[in-house]
Amino acid sequence: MHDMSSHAVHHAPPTGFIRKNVFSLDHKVIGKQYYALALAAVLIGMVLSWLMRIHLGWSAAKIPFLHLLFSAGAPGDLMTPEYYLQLMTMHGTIMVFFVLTTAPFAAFGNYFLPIQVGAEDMPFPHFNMMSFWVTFVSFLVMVSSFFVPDGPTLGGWTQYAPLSAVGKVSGPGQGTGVVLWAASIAIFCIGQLLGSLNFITTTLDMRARGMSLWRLPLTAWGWFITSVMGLTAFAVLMPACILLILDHVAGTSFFVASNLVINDQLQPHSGGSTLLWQHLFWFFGHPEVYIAIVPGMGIVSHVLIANMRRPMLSHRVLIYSMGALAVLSYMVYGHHMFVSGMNPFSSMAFSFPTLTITIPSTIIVLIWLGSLYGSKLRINSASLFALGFISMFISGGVSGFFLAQPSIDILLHATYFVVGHFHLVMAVAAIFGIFSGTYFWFPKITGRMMNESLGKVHFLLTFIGTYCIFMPFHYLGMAGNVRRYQAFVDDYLQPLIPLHKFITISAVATGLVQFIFIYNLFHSYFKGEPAPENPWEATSLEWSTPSSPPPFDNFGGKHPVVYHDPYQYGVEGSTGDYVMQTSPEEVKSGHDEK
Amino acid sequence: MNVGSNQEKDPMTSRFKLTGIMSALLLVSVAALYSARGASAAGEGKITGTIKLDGTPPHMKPIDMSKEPSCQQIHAAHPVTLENVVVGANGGLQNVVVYISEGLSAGAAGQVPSETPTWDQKGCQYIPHVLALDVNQHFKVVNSDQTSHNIHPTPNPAGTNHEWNKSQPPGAPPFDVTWTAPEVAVPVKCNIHPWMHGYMAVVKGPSAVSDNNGAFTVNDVPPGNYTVTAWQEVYGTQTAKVTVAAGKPVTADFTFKAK
Amino acid sequence: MATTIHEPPKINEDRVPSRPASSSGNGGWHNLVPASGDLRAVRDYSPPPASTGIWVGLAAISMSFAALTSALIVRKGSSLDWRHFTLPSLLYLNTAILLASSVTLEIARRRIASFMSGLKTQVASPARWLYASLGLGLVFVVGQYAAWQQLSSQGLYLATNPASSFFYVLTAAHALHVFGGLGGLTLAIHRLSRGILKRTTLDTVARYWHFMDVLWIYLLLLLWTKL
Amino acid sequence: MSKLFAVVIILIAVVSAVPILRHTWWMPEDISTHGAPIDEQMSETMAEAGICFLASQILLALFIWKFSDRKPSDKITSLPGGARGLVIAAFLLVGTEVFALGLFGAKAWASVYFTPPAANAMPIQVQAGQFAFYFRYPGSDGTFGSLHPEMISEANANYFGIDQTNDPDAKDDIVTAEMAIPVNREIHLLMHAKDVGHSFFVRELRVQQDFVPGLDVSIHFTATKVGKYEIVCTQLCGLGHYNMKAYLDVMSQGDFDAWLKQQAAMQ
Repeated sequence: MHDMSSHAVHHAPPTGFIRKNVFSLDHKVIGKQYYALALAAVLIGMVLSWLMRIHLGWSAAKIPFLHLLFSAGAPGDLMTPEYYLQLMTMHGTIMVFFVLTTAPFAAFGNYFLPIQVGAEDMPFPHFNMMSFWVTFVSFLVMVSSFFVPDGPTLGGWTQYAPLSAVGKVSGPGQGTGVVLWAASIAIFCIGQLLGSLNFITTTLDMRARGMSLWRLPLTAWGWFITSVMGLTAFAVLMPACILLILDHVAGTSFFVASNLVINDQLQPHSGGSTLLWQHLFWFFGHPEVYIAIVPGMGIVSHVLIANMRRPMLSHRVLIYSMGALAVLSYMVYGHHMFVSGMNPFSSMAFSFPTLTITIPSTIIVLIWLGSLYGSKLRINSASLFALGFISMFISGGVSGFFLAQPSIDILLHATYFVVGHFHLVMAVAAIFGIFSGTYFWFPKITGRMMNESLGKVHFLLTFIGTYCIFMPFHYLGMAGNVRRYQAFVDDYLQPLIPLHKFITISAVATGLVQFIFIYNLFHSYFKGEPAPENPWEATSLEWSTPSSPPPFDNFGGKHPVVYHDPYQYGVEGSTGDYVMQTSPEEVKSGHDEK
Repeated sequence: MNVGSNQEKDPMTSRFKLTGIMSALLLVSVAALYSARGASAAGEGKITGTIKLDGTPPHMKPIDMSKEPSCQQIHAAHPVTLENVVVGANGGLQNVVVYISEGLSAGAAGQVPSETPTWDQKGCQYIPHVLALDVNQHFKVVNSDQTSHNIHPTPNPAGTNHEWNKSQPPGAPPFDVTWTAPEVAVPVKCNIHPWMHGYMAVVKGPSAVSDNNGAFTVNDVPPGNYTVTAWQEVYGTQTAKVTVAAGKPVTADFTFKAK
Repeated sequence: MATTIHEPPKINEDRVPSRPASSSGNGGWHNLVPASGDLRAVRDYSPPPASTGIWVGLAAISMSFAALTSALIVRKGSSLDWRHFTLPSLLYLNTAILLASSVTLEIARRRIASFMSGLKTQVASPARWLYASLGLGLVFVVGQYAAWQQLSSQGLYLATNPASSFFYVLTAAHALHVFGGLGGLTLAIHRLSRGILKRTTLDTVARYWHFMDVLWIYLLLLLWTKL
Repeated sequence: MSKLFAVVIILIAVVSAVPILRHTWWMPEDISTHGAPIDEQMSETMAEAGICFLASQILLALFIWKFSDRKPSDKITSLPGGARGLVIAAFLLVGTEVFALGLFGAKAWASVYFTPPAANAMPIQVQAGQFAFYFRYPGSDGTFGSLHPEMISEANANYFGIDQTNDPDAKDDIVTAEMAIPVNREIHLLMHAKDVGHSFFVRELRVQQDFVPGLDVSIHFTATKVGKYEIVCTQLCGLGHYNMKAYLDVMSQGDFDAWLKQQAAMQ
């Protein structure tokens, strides 16, 4: 008997290289593939940001070999305005979609969700494999736009219409470039929908005996909540992209208004709604922010608990708060459009739920801090990055107070203040989550330890560098420095250029520091010292697998049975200071919340 | 860079390569022969003349460049106006393109001048305002300003010339550009400085643009009977029939009526 | 990387008593194992993932069409260029055909179900009914195409007018999803012929197919009221 | 390591607060009549956000300092009050705080957007296009000529597409590249987008509003200080976005009248 519902149990381990490592059905391999994709993407994105930063600091400077990357965009190695915007657009798109969405959610989620719920695999391995390869194709399509005559689109990752919808007359890259962009994103949505489908069903139906929903570790909850958000958000973005493509290639007018005159040419479109794209995009766009950050919250909590040797003050309150974030994220997207010409009443209406988001966020932070109190904190690369995440999340969070208010948004909208805000709270925080997870799970994934001292150096430099880059962004914003400018020609921006130079230097330095991590990753991968069975003395199911990395079916044919809440640490009267979820041992003073 | 001619290559090029080379050689030799013969015939003829505007020229609005201070300073002394109709002393009409529209032999039409004219962007203006070019003639696009300009020619979409749009930051090397098909005239704009506007007139064979007295001289015209066309961006075209004899110039004057 | 060789899963059923072989998930909603470790106290059931997964998938599809619907409403509200047109009458025939296909599918499903649950000893040619649904489904798609022809013969193309744009987009999106359903039906028929069809598969396909009806009815009402 | 980390956190928190307190980089002085509540709101928010930021960063640092690398013999203790206490605190403190912010913010917003322009407000039309602003004054008849998009021709300096030969209303319309306004006179700014999305941002005026292609929006404001200010575009509109700007010249009524006369002569 063989059908969808029983793949997970019955699909046999692959023989042969291709089925094992390339077109593999094994969620662990797929997870690693996602991680590799994210790694490649983040390196590209980082190089792009370097080029942008160098140009912003020294806009008249020639950047050697720039013309090799994109000859049309860099006559004499000087960056043209359109080329800057194209780099900016690709930086944003690649980072948001192919790094912040894939790494914490698709990569770690794929690898550890099935293990943490005690399953052999995801219920629909074929969908899972498709989800990765579809994402991979969409990445290729996105990168390919660098090699079309006019280069990639310059419309920014938000791709506002009508600039994105009227075609090449509105600027270089606005023809083929936009179509490739929209196609790539639409494909990406399919991949993530397939992934979310798997994540949700895994969480609901694949749990081991005894693994009730409340006994899921916080990571699993993070991924579950994220997949629910992804399912709805990406399902909205995909049709939007298709409509955008139609405006381009089929001459429809969904987003393009009547009587637009570009370059002295009256455009053929008529009657389209400019704000429609913004509504559709931000209905996806805001949840997307939480899709990037909630898995990080899960990972950070998971890592911290193991290193605090105590559970969080409340398991459930954290879960409720993450859930609240997810629900609210759909009610607040309008705060991206306060000055967009949307009805000012709706601006006010969107302002309050946005401010409300502060409450669950604050609760999460307070629980983290409160749980630190009186704990036995172990300092290692993983816990350091987790703590760094908290610091970043706080810093990025408080600047949200400003942007949540339409009146202040009049001053700060579309300035570097916004750039600083979302880089701290979403981008860097999420990446700290990825680092934390990498240092924490590397032994499980590879069977080897990463180098701790390198990890600590990497952390400290990255932590300081990150603040050097993104704190000044807020000051620039206060002074009214508009974002998405390729050079600063306005008189009032001249005094700010030294600050830009400082940011550029910090950015390049911090970027270089990341190669310590890359080295550590690959060196430990091949030469790292073998990992003990449970290096962090952690309790959740991924540490109950018979080997590291886990065997093909994760538990070597056994079916784990779960007896406890995920985080039985600091348990008195038990043999160690912790009790595994799978150990039938009686727990006197557990932190079980029944 | 050859922005003008990035069309699809014929997939079967390779098969016809040899023929291509042969015919190319043939053409070249014919051309060489022809020019040799022309040279032996004591030089070629030329068409000269003046172009006048009949009536009062329209008011040319002044251009406010306050958006681009670096350019505004350049013109601080005498502010610039539009250049759609530029009338010089005694009603001479400037920026009129004069070219041979009929009667040119294939050989003469096929010749591409070796000199590469310059299309300069200076003080946020195009210099010259109108540039006459031969098909496939190389010309340079130069940015002499302290600011970036984007060069955005929009030829007739029905034709074979391709629209392009490309920025040139200050200090960037000149662009080397050609147009592949005749078109009178391709409008050129800079979107960063919307007032910047000019024309590139792409023709086969010899041509000229009238100076600030309305005078022009079309050189290197082989003897023969021709139809000469004068094109002005506002008043359109006028034609005249001329017969060019070897060695001596023939005059063709045009007068446009002010609307 | 592989520091251990992947070994095939040894599913030893007697190590996990009372575990339905058909269902992969053995977690479920309320199956806390008491700390005493008394496994007999465990209510051990979870639905086969396919029957949950299909609802998740349908949720995603509904979300997409909800997005298109809101796009339609916003676009219509904001525009002066919206020209109404009457839907091709063929659509109503297509609707009937699609509904009929659901009926035949349901007949097939019931027969197979009763056979599998042992109520019947032999099942009366369910394959025929499945083929019927498949055929009707194909007829529906062809019918939709014919409807497009009718529309374009009136000079209403994709880009003619926002109304026609939305008509083509919505019907095309629905047709694509119907193709998915046809694929599912073919799979079911194939498995049935080889005698390896499982109820979960058939139920999943059936749910998806019936949802296509519901979705179509909804779209028809939407187009009928808005266009 | 942990002690070092704690110190670093505190250092960063304090150092990054300094430029804020010293207003090293800060918004320019407000020259509008409606800006005061916005600035008020800004400093309120800055105070509260600043306190939250410093408090939580320092708390984090202290906990890291105190509770890391403890002896095995040490006992794990829990925060008095536990999660319940924290949740209540979050709701009471942060909840009330942000809602207070929200309410006052809403008031500031309303003062800008929910007040109609005065009857005698001076109408000026601004058109945003790739990549420049152009302004139109109705002239002596006080009415704008109607727009004919097909007539737009930057080559002929007809940036708005007005028909000055046939349209009587358009005859005396004055089109300029700079925006001059009389001081202490309310301006009713009619915003029209020629091609794609743009935005109208004047820091000193505390005004930022997007242009919506196909939908003309309008704002109104009063400038209280004579001077020259920059109008910049804040909505990504293409390759020239960074250089899409114009000057706002706030003049005395007399200077303004003279300027307008001079502009009219140049049409």
